Amino acid sequence: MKLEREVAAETIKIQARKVQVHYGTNHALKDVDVDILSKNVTAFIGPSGCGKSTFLRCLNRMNDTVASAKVSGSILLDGADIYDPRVDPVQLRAKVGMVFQKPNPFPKSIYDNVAYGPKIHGLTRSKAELDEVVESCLRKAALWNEVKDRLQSPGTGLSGGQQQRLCIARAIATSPEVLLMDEPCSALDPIATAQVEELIDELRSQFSVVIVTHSMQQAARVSQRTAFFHLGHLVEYGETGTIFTNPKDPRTESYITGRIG
Amino acid sequence: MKLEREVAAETIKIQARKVQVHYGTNHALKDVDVDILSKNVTAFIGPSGCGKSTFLRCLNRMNDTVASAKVSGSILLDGADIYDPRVDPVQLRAKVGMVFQKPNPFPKSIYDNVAYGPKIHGLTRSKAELDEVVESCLRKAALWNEVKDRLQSPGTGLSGGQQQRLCIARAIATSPEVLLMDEPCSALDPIATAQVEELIDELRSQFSVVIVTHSMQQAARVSQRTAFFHLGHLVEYGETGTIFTNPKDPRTESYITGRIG
Amino acid sequence: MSIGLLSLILLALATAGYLVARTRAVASAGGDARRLHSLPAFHGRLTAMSVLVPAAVILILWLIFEGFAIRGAALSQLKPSDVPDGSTMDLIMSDVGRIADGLNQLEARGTELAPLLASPDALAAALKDVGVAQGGAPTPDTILAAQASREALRTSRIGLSIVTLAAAVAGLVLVLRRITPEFRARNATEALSMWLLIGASLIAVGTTLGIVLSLLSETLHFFRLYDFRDFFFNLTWNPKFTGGSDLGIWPLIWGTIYVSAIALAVAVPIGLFSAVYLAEYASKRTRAYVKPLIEILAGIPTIVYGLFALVTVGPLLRDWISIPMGIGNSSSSVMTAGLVMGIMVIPFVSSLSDDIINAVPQSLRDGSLGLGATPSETIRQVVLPAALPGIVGAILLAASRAIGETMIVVLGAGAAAQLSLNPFEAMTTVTVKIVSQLTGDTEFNSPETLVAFALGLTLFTLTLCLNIVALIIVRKYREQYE
Amino acid sequence: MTDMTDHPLLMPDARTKARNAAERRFRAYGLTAITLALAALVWLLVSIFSAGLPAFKQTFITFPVTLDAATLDKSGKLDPVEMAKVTTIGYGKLIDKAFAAEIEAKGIAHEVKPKELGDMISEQAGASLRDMVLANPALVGQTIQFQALANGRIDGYFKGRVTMETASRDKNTSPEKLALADKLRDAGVIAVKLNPGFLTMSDASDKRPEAAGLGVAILGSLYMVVIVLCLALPIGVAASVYLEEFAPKNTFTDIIEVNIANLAAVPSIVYGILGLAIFINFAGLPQSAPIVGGLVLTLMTLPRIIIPTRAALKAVPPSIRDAALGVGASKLQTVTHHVLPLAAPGILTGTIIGLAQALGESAPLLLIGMVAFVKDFPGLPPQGLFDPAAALPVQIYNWTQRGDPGFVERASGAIIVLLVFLVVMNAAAIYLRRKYERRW
Amino acid sequence: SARDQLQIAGSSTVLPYATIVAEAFGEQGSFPTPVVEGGGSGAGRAALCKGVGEDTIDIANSSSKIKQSDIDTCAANGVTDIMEIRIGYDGIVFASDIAGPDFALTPAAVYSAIGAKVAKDGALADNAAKTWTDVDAAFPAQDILMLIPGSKHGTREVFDIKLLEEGCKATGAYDLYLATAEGADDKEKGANALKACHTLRTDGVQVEIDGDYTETLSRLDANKQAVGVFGLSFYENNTDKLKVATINGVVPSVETIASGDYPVSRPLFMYVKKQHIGVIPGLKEYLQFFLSEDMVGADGALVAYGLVADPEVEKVRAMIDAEEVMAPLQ
Ligand SMILES: Nc1ncnc2c1ncn2[C@@H]1O[C@H](COP(=O)(O)OP(=O)(O)OP(=O)(O)O)[C@@H](O)[C@H]1O
Ligand SMILES: Nc1ncnc2c1ncn2[C@@H]1O[C@H](COP(=O)(O)OP(=O)(O)OP(=O)(O)O)[C@@H](O)[C@H]1O
Ligand SMILES: [Mg+2]
Ligand SMILES: [Mg+2]
Repeated sequence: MKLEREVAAETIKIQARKVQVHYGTNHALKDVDVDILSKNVTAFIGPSGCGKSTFLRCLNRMNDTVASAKVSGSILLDGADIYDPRVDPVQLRAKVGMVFQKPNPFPKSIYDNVAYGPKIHGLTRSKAELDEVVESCLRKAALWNEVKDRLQSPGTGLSGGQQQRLCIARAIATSPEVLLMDEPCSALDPIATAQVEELIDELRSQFSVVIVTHSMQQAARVSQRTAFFHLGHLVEYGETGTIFTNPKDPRTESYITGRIG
Repeated sequence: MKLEREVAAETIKIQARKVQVHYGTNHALKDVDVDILSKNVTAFIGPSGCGKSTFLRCLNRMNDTVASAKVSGSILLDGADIYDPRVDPVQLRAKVGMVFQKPNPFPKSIYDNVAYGPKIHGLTRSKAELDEVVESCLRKAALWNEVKDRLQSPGTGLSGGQQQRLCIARAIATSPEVLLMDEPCSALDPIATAQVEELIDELRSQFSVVIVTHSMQQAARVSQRTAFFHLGHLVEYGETGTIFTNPKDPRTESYITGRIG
Repeated sequence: MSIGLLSLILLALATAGYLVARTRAVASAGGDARRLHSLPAFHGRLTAMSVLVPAAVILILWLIFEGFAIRGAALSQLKPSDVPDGSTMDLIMSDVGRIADGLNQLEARGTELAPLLASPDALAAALKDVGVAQGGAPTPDTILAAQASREALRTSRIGLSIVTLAAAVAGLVLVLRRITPEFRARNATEALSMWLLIGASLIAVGTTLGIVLSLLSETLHFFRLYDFRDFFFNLTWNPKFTGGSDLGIWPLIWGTIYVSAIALAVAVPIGLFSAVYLAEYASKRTRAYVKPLIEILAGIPTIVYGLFALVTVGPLLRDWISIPMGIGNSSSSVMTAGLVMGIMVIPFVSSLSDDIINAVPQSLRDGSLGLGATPSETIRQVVLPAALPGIVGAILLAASRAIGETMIVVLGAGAAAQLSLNPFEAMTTVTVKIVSQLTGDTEFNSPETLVAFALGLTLFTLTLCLNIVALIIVRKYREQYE
Repeated sequence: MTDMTDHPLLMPDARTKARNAAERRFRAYGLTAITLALAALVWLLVSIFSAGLPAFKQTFITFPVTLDAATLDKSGKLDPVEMAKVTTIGYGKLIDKAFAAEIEAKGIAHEVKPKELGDMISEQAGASLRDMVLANPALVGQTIQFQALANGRIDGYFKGRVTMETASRDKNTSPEKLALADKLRDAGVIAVKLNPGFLTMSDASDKRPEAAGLGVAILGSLYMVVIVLCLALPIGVAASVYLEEFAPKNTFTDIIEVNIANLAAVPSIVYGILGLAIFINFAGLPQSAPIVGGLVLTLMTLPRIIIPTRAALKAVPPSIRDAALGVGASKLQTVTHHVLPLAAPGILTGTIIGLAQALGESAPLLLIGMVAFVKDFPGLPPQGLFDPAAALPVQIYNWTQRGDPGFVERASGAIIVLLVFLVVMNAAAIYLRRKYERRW
Repeated sequence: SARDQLQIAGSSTVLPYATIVAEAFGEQGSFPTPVVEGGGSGAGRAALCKGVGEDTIDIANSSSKIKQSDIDTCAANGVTDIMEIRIGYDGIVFASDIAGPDFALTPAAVYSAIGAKVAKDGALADNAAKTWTDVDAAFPAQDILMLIPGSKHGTREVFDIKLLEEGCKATGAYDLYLATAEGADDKEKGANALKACHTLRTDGVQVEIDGDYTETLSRLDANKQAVGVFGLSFYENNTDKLKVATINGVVPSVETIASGDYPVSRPLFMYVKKQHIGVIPGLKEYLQFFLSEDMVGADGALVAYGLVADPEVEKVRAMIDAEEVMAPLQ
């Protein structure tokens, strides 16, 4: 990990130090230190229940909404502590967007789902511009063709995978600086997955993307860096290539080769 | 398809003919004919939004709960039409269990989530027996180790993948004759996935399992027969091996090789 | 057999049935309850219900209809000549009913009936003795009729006992005999329960019917005494004690709308904001205390609010607003009553909405917050639309309460019925006038009193329209979440 | 980290500032709303309690009374029938005499006319003493220490309602009597004490506000509320469950839905008209009886429970129903095991609010004869449900109409009792509601 | 089983007297305390006329004489024998805040204050008086605000007849109304003119009270310059807050009303279902008790409470003893 620190000096987007999360008495995340670089895709991998989502939710303070969650440690975004009382979580979340693990479209029309972010952030000036944004986001999320004839029907009436893509479209519509994606392709077929991966690659040119995935292949395909979590610990973090070909920690190796879960 | 019909004569568990589903004006499923064999794992594959979940929900009449859904055609379970007005959907669902695409644990304790089915069906005689059932189901669903210390905490406080496994445990606790699983491993890491696949294989010795998956590998690994859906049509259905190695329909081939989605 | 005893026997039968059916079900499955289609408890419940439900239905229907049969039996003993001038058959029949009642009581006391039956005078005295009043003196014919009705009643009750018990036993045996492991007791129980649920819903329909019917006949009576065109199109409400009143409904309807609108203008924002704050911002502890506290507002007797309006709010508004602004000098005003009523109905909006807001799944909030929406944006654009049906229901309840309120209006808004736009003038509402016209000193059969029924029916129709509109709005804007 | 103040995260742009301001305003509105509601509550409660607390205390005059056998038991046989012939007026004279004697014995000088001394004691005293003696005839011939209620004006004097100045204009009392009362208090004959009779005695006429109590009204309200709770809650929940979960969605059920909402808007007095028509005129139940009151209030409360219950049922996410149905639960099991518990907070809120209104409603009772002066206690249920009884709101309504100012204080006291009754009754509901509250 | 307590309903004016009697009656020990309801004279008479039998009431209290329509309803329902018992008179007084000035009212002053039109220079003109001084220079310079009984109150009838009509005639407005009144003959014209006299101003100088005297009292509290209408007994219980006005120079009191010097009073009645006498225990005894010396005698409880006893009470007692049924209305 020493290596990154040096390289990162100017491009660290998010710096997490000694992050701990407790859900009541359940110690879900233990002393996690991660640096997330800008214009990079970072993959979080690890067995189910190891704390990936928890950590992701720390990065844009979504854990604030879980009454039982207690977060400690420091997380800096562009050098500013996001848990500083002066920080406005709203502004933070506008910069750090999120796609949740369970698709949660609003019970509104498909159009309104995507238009919601741009509207509240005032990103568009006219209806036409908004229409454009909605269309381009839906296209990027590989959903446009399936829904273009039913933009006004409710987002909750979509299939599981469609909902997931709708949530991706909704998240990118606000053009966040960092996009956190919690298993964005879990309900997608290979083609749609490929399209979303393409999107992620495209986003990387400007933004940071953090993606949680259970598919090593996907992690290897899309990410530049990979973090491996296990039982609440960050076991290993580094260049994706290194992690997959030459893991330092025996646990990482066992996981990648499919021996621990 | 001719081939199966002959073989199946005595072991067809579910026979679907000309099943059509409309959601309002949206024609989601078009003339689907499928025979699901007993003691077999059948995989449904196809691009997102093609109607896999819809068809699955027809098989245990869960579509009854969607006000806008209209189902036509006939589905026979052990030769009896399940849409016959004399059929009790409750009994049907006790026989044909389901794991939903989006994990939906009850807002009750983990224990109660699993114990619910056995309780209402009177499957156990004593508390001790019930405890046993709960434990064995959680073990089979590869969740026991993670939750054994917190059986009384709410099922909604689990991670995404844990919830998914909880729902699997809940579904198998009622020992259904047919188990419908809608992407049961989408949120699971490879190890957990392997365990669930093992479970599926185990279940196959007695029951029928129908599994929806986006992973061709998984379909190939666990299923004996595979059905490929596309835009509401059942494009091809047959032995898994044949489908993956020697598909008849060009669409199937394109999908498997990753060209259409 | 008395009804009470009969009910006890039925209950006992049901309990026994429950227990027997349970054991039988288990036994039928060879002691292994798992082989049963339905849990043993369902077999028990089904048996108990099959004993009780049909028997209860028969019992109730029988009791309702037996009156007609008894009446028929008594009537057959009476001749048209038994009806004296100025009386009616109905009056004679009620005397007959009372004689029969008195005879029953006399019999219960152990009095020898035969001599009384022979002598109308002796019977009259004896009836007085047991506290049975008579419209007219008993005659041989009425005594005969009374005897006939007693006889009919006795027969009817014996029949009732036999039929209900037979039904109960039949239910018991039928179910017990059908108990096999395959027997779908659960489905049967649920089908029966469904009828009970339907019955419960029908009570609401029955209530409506009852209300409409009980208002309708007197309303028609009113319109025979008072031209309906004047009622609906006259713009003055000015009843007089001695008759010749103007009974135009518009000033009252206007007052009702005005007062309720002000009340809602107070209660909806306060209630909704409180609900939102409690559900979304307040800590659990705060919520646990504040919510019940606010609910006390709904439990304070309206007389307190009325006096609060009269003594505190009215003069305050008059001295600080209406007089300085030169828009009136009345301490009773629509504004006063509306404000105070608004306070009273706050909990209707706040508590009910709070529950519904709280029931909106957290994942929706997360979705919105995750996009960088502020909590208030999330609430306004995601949570409230999802909670809309409940909130509209709450507001409707609040409006209903406001429309139905009398004391606050009487004390706060005064009793002057007028069509005015100035909220600082006294006005009154339909409900207030229903109460005051119904309880005043004028005679009952005058238009001044009967107008209360017409007012009630009109109000009923108006609120019906309001509710239909509300339903349509909810249907249109509802956002159904998963 | 040293210089963070100009960091973009801490330097919100104009739009964010505006949005945050809107957020703060929104929150402030919420707080203001709650503060307003609570302020109104506090104001009302303070005024209720300050006016009503004195009702729980009462002025008593204690002095020895010799129960003269010659007047109370002329036959000398302690025959209850004979003894009952001595009316309260006879006892009243005895008390007046004893009171005068006590004043003399204590050597207290005063300017009250001897004939008017008795006016300082409540007219209730004779009745109380008579009840005491008839209950225990052995007392005859003894001298007992008798505690009599003081007349309402004397009581008002000690509570500050009556002053020397008002007394001078009042033909029901006089400054001399008040002066004597002062002296008697110094002598320990008169004292202001807690008055359990306020809760246990029955109503009294205009002549004796000091003796009026809430016993009959509390019992009547209790009977009615129990009836309402036992009928309205199950029926309301059953109807809501049917309409929301089972009924086909068609025009007919739409009509029922609108209809129920409309029932809530029917003025309560109309329910009185309905109750009179069906329960009294058709079913032949007695006037003024709690059973009729309870049934009428049940009909009135039903829509108030059904509307919130339906809303709460609607708010339960369908995925939970799917989950239960998916493991083979029947619809009814799904509803009873999963949906109802999740909807419980809403149902309980409906119950709390519905009962609050039912408990406080007097208009419908007007037409079924419960807005009445009822002196005798109703019996125990079930028979007692058919006896005449009053109700708390009715008692309050009656007392606020009485001419004697003493009743104003008692009405406020009754309001306190009503509120306490309400809180006690709803405590269980509030507790349960907290327990069932959860987010998902 | 038969009802053992009396049931009484009706006028809220009679209610306090009836409860005093009922309470004392119950304490005599021979009979249970009757249940006494208010609800208004009209409702009470309607309940009386519902029929005969223990499920109907025994006595209707009424602050106005029974109407023919009620008698017809009664007859139609079999209530053929009704006794009319006049129990005394209710004095109606005007009172204002204790701290305010004295009022010496006359019917003319009342009419001039709140009548819709007044005679002015020989013609009817809209009433423009704002303060009492405008009505008569002798009155205090205080805004006019009268709290009068609502149109459903029996008191209102008396108010209309004894004050408005008298005042209307005294000020000459009646003659002017009569001159323009429509009607077939003189009688009808006269009736219409009198009706016109009942018309009141609607600019807020008079407030109709739909509630009871406590409401009037509270309103007086909120509007110190108001003059309100009360029952005599209510006033006597609240002498610490109220100052009574004289009418035609007479101070209202039990004595002046009984003697007829004080003009505004009305008779109070009980209507008794004779068919219940001897059936419902204690009915006749209650009637006798009501009119006994203990109650309506000079030192009686009712008189002490403010009821003006009927000067012809002996006749009434005899009527009760004879169970005399009322004669048809003229
Ligand atoms: N409740 C609903 N109302 C309306 N349309 C629906 C509803 N559910 C599904 N659909 C539509 O029906 C079609 C088939 O949906 P279905 O859920 O069966 O897809 P799927 O094959 O399961 O896809 P996925 O892999 O994304 O879960 C889709 O176009 C979807 O939008
Ligand atoms: N709301 C909560 N309340 C209590 N415990 C929680 C909550 N959410 C998560 N946990 C627990 O915290 C731990 C980490 O959960 P997390 O959701 O971060 O796992 P994950 O790595 O995302 O797993 P998955 O791949 O299954 O989604 C788990 O043990 C989980 O049970
Ligand atoms: Mg996760
Ligand atoms: Mg699907």
